Amino acid sequence: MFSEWAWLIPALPAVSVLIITFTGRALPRRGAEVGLVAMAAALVLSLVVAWEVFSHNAGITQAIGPAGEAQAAPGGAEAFLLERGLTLTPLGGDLTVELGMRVDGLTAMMFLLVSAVSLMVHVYSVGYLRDDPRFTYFFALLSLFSFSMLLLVIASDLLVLLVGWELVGICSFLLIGFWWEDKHNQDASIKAFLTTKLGDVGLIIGVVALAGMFGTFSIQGVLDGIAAGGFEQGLLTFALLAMVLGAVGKSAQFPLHTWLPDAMAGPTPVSALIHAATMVTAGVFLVARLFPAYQAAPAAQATLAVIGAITLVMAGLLALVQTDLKKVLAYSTVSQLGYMVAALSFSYVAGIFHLFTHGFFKALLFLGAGSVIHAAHSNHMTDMGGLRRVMPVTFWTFLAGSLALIAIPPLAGFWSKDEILVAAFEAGGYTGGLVLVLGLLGGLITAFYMTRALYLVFAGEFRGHGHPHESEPAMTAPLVALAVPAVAIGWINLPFPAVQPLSFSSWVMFDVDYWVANPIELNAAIAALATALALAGVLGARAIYREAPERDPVHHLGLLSHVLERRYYLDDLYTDLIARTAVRDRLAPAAVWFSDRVLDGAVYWSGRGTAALGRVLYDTGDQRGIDGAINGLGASALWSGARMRLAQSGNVQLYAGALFIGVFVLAVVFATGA
Amino acid sequence: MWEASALTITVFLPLVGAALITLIPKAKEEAAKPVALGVSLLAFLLSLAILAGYYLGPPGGEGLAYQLRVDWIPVIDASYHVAIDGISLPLFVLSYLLTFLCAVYTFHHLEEPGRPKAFLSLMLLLQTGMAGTFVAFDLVLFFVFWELVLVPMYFMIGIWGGPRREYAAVKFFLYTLFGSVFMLVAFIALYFAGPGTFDIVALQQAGAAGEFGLTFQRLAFLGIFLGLAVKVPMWPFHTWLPDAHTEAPTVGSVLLAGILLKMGTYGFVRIALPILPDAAVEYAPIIGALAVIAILYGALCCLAQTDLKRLIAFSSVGHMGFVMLGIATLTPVGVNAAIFGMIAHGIITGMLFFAVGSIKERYHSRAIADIGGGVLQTMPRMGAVLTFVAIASLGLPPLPGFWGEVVALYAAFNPAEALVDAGFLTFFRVLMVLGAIGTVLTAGYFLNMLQKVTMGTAPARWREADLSDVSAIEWGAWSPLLVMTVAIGLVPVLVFGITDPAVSAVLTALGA
Amino acid sequence: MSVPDLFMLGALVLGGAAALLVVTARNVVHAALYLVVALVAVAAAFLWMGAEFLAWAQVLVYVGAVVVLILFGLMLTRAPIGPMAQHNENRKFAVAVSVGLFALLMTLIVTTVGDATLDVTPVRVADLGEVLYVQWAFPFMVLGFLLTVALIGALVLARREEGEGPLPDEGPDDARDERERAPASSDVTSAPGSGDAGQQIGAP
Amino acid sequence: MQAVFPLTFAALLFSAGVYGVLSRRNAVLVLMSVELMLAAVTVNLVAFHGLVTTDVGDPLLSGQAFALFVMAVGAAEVGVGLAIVLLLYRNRATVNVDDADLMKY
Repeated sequence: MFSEWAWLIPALPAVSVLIITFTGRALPRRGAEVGLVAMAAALVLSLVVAWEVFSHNAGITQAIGPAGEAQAAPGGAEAFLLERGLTLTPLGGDLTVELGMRVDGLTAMMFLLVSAVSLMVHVYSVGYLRDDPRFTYFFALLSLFSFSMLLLVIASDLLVLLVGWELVGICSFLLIGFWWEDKHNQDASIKAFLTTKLGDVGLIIGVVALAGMFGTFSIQGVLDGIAAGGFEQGLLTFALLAMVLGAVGKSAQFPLHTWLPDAMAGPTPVSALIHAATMVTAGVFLVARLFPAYQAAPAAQATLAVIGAITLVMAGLLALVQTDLKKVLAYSTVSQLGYMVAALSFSYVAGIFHLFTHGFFKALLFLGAGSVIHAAHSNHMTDMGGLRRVMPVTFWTFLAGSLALIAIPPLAGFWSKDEILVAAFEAGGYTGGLVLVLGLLGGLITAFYMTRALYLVFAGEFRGHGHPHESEPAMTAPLVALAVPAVAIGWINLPFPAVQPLSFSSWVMFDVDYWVANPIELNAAIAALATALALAGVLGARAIYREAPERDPVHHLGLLSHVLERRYYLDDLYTDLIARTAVRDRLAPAAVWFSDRVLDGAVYWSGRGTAALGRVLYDTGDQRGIDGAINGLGASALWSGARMRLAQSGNVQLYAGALFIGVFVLAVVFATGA
Repeated sequence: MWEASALTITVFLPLVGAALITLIPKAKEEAAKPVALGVSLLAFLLSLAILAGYYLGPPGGEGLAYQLRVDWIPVIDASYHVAIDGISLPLFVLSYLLTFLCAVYTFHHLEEPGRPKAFLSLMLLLQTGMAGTFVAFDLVLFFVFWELVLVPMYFMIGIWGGPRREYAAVKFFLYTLFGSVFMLVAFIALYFAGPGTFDIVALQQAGAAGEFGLTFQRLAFLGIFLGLAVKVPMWPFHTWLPDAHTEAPTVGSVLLAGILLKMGTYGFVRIALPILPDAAVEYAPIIGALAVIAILYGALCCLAQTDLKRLIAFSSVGHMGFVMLGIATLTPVGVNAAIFGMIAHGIITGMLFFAVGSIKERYHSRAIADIGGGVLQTMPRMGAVLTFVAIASLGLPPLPGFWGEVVALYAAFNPAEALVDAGFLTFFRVLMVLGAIGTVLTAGYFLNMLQKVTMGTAPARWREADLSDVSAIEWGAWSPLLVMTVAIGLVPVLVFGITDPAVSAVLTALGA
Repeated sequence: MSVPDLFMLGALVLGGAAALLVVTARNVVHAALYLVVALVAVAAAFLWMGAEFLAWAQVLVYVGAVVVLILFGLMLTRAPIGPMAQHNENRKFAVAVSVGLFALLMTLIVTTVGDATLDVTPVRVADLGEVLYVQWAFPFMVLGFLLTVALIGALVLARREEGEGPLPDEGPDDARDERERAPASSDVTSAPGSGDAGQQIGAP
Repeated sequence: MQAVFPLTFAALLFSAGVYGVLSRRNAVLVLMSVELMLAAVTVNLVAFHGLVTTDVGDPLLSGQAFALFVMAVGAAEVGVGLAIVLLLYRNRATVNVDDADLMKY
């Protein structure tokens, strides 16, 4: 029973953090090897635990037989769930905080994803940051980040989950602001942290509300409470909506996504680790963790779908017009997260499967981008081009990743994105339809901007200065290693009934009845439509960028008419009408304007607004108002003292008169009193 | 014998130390430092012994221990009644720890009029006052220690302070005195209305038995509230804090923020709530509202600060807001969160003031503009310590700040039944949401401060000035605090375990 | 009301008028003389009420000694003899206070005493003496001591120290010098602490 | 005879004395007014002696005894008062009460 040792997985990076911080500098490889060893061990342990969990689940589903025939689970066997924990502290009354682990299909999957990608990033960073003065500090942070992500995944108690959640936030703040010398990085890191922290407010309110309703912080307690019913529906919706705000903040969904592109200011391995595979998926993981709760609150699920749909389209459009390669990938991540969030409002497996596959090929794309940037010494695609011949390994792995992202059939992206569209189609209703339509449109846009990126970077002549060369093995090895899952990972969840019992959906199922109730099937029509749109996107972009990748038409909007005429012989009406005019020239700039001016402006001005409010409150309210009152009190004492002084006029007889008046009054009092 | 006299010895040992120091001839002034260090260390060890005794020994962490009751003023039945229980123990030990660390810190760091003899004897006198307040179980004794604390702090600010020290010192003294006058009136009223005694335990039983009429309770609570609110400080009565902190010497600020503020909140838990339960229920929403205002107000004001110490002073207003929110809920969870918040704030803000004090000493100025950023470059270790403590202060999870705040918010979500019956449930939930928003504002101003102070490249003049990084003495003074911050954060049971039984015992009157 | 009562009543009215004149007279000496009339009226009141010894004591002490002393005081302080407005600016205030006080006293007298009559049987001096020396012995001794202290106090205050400045408006230097040279005979030399117990009632 | 007569006489005397004290400019005249007030008091004392003997009796003759004491004190008071006035005159060259206003703000 290896899953008993599952708590070792987060413990390993924690130990490595301590070792690196205290003895890092003295070590031969300045701390890097400690991080590597820890993550490798964690990966091995995750594989073992995953194997155990998945085989347990697969065993049950196999016994049931192919999904769809609704049979009772044999002997009432339950999906794999292991809960261990020790009471961290009593909080008063009967409330306690449990430091424990909750291992089930979802946790095992996340273990695999996080430790694999983290290991790749560790290996990659050894090469990428070789000559950086704060090399050891970087690896300490990487280990700390991995620890907090794994803690988030394994937590059995909402408070411990919140601890991991905020720790991940702080690590992203420190990692994004790794080169804190120049102001741009500082602003980016603070913006990232504050926007996610704004989301965290929602999460704190959600956690507190759920715990308040069910009297316990433990996840199992909350889920049992929901299963038992007898709670106020409105309050549950409020709590889950608050948590959605938290997820939106962390996973950079629609309103709070403005921090992600700026977060590219950090080193590329940071972007790969944090903004591709792990941190941003925390929001999606949170929703998946409390999926039964969301099932009980349809309103919350509807919001999830709407937010996801809007994000995937809007982010896709933004990716279209970016010149910075990492920004393109960042927006693409936001878009794919939109898919996952939308998927989770319909089907548990669809959302998670896409999260799993996306983690691998997006990390691959980021690392590939890192290697290209490292070679061309610039982020901007305008200074790249023609790298296909010079950097073959990077090219082929980047191509594989892109095709997977575009969801070309055999590759991973197709299977996972297709699930989402099928789930949306089956759910039907407004939200289902919205997600389906926008999902298909998103697929097109994704294909378009990825192909544009491919051409701008790898086709044509090299536009930058200096002469790029293939990156060193330490950087290319992870690329190849990640390319394999990018291509093959899709096949673990083929939507055919025969193979379902053994496939991914059974591995990560949290409840056998749920798995039986909504099986994964293939919907040929949607699959074909999605692939067609994807191919159209690719062809459209190829048509535009094949001849003159350096003259990126997106920048010379003025030349639009001239370029269009020369392409008139392109007979594919679809690419002209939709791809070039509507999508690229109208919607994209609008999206950019809306995102950068309106939303980013809102975030910026809210920051400055609060600062100004603070200043006004402090200057008037505090200093003049309350402090003024207190000082006024002191001053009034002085003033009245001065007035009283004048009574001593020196006129002795006046004093005597006052004396007699006193006598008079006393006499009256005694006389009347008696 | 040790059982009865333990507290008295520990409380009055610093006083003896102070007297000892004054005897040192002027010529050998420097000798005062090792003596003070020795005395404060001995006192700290004694307090640890009491902690161990309380926990491992007979009382086993339940009820009052180390009780000693000697008639002091028989005619008004005011007795020298000292005891200790779960609520006052953590604060008691924290006060000794902070004083010991301050004694270490003053070895090399003493503001300009110097005169270590006077300073250290005042500090030890202050310690006696503070420790006494936490163990006093008699209203008169409590009030004596409460006032005793003002005098040394007044002189510390007044003599060793910054440019506007007289104003700040007088304001601090008079403001607190103004508040405590009302409190004294309330105490006397309690004496006459209650069973004719000043003993807190007896009054608590009387309060629980409902001997005090409601209107009387309202007035008495108002009096005590005014006295304590000024000390906490709660929102409208806070204007003395920024002045006192900016002008106080580093050690003064540490003790002021570390312990003195807690005497106010401790007063609520020990005196106001148990003795006047019905009034507590009626005042709870008001206290809750003021607390949340303090959280938001403090955070907003911090955004507008240009002076480093003033910024931290306002942050204390915000943090104490969370503590008061916890108390306002009148539930064991809330009060536990409040006490934890007190300990967390004491350690973290104490450390914050130490760090800022050292930075002020090196940069000779508190203004953020003068520092001009780049502390991580000029003094890497100091920058790292400041960043760590600032992040701890904004409530990063594994560190204690987080537990204090989130548990207080949880308590605010479902307050005591008495409050729910009075129809304040949704009101407290709104408070909870506003409090949660406060956390993001807190994060905002701390990061804003960090960006301006630690990040970026230091201006040329400071780069060449080769400022000395954290010295051995400073590490000595700070490492216990840093270690405790991490320890209590990771293992909150260290504090919750001690306070939980005592709190539920005290709050029985409120039917919590 | 018998004829002597009428006489007495007349004396009292006369005394009241004299009192008013004392405080309103423009001429200082007239004021002093009116004081004499007022005090005699008081003595008459005593007689009327049967306190003969007191009446004559009053005449002896006040009229005889005190008024004379006051006249001396007026002379020594060179009070202006002619008519002169003796009142200062807080006259109205004084009038208000005194009239108010008088009104209060009258209301109190009328409400409390009403029409009660006094027992005017004369008190024999022997009885008074006997009471004074037996029951009131101690206060009597204290009174003697008080008078002595007052006597010495007055002497100490009023004696001119050597080298003290000249009287403000004494004549030109020569007159002052020859007086300086002469021994300070003008001072009242009396053996301090003569201590003759109390018989000597009255001014030094 | 009616009690009212001596008492009103005393009241008149006392009020006149008060007026004199408050409004007289010359210190000696103030002393005279004080004398009047003291005389009024003695009249009251004796009157009350008479009043008391009608119902309760006054074996100690306290009324008259006290009157005597008051007279003695009055005399002493004039003596000391005049000494002070002389001293005032010698230092200030004036006995005008208004000028003795050193004790003012």
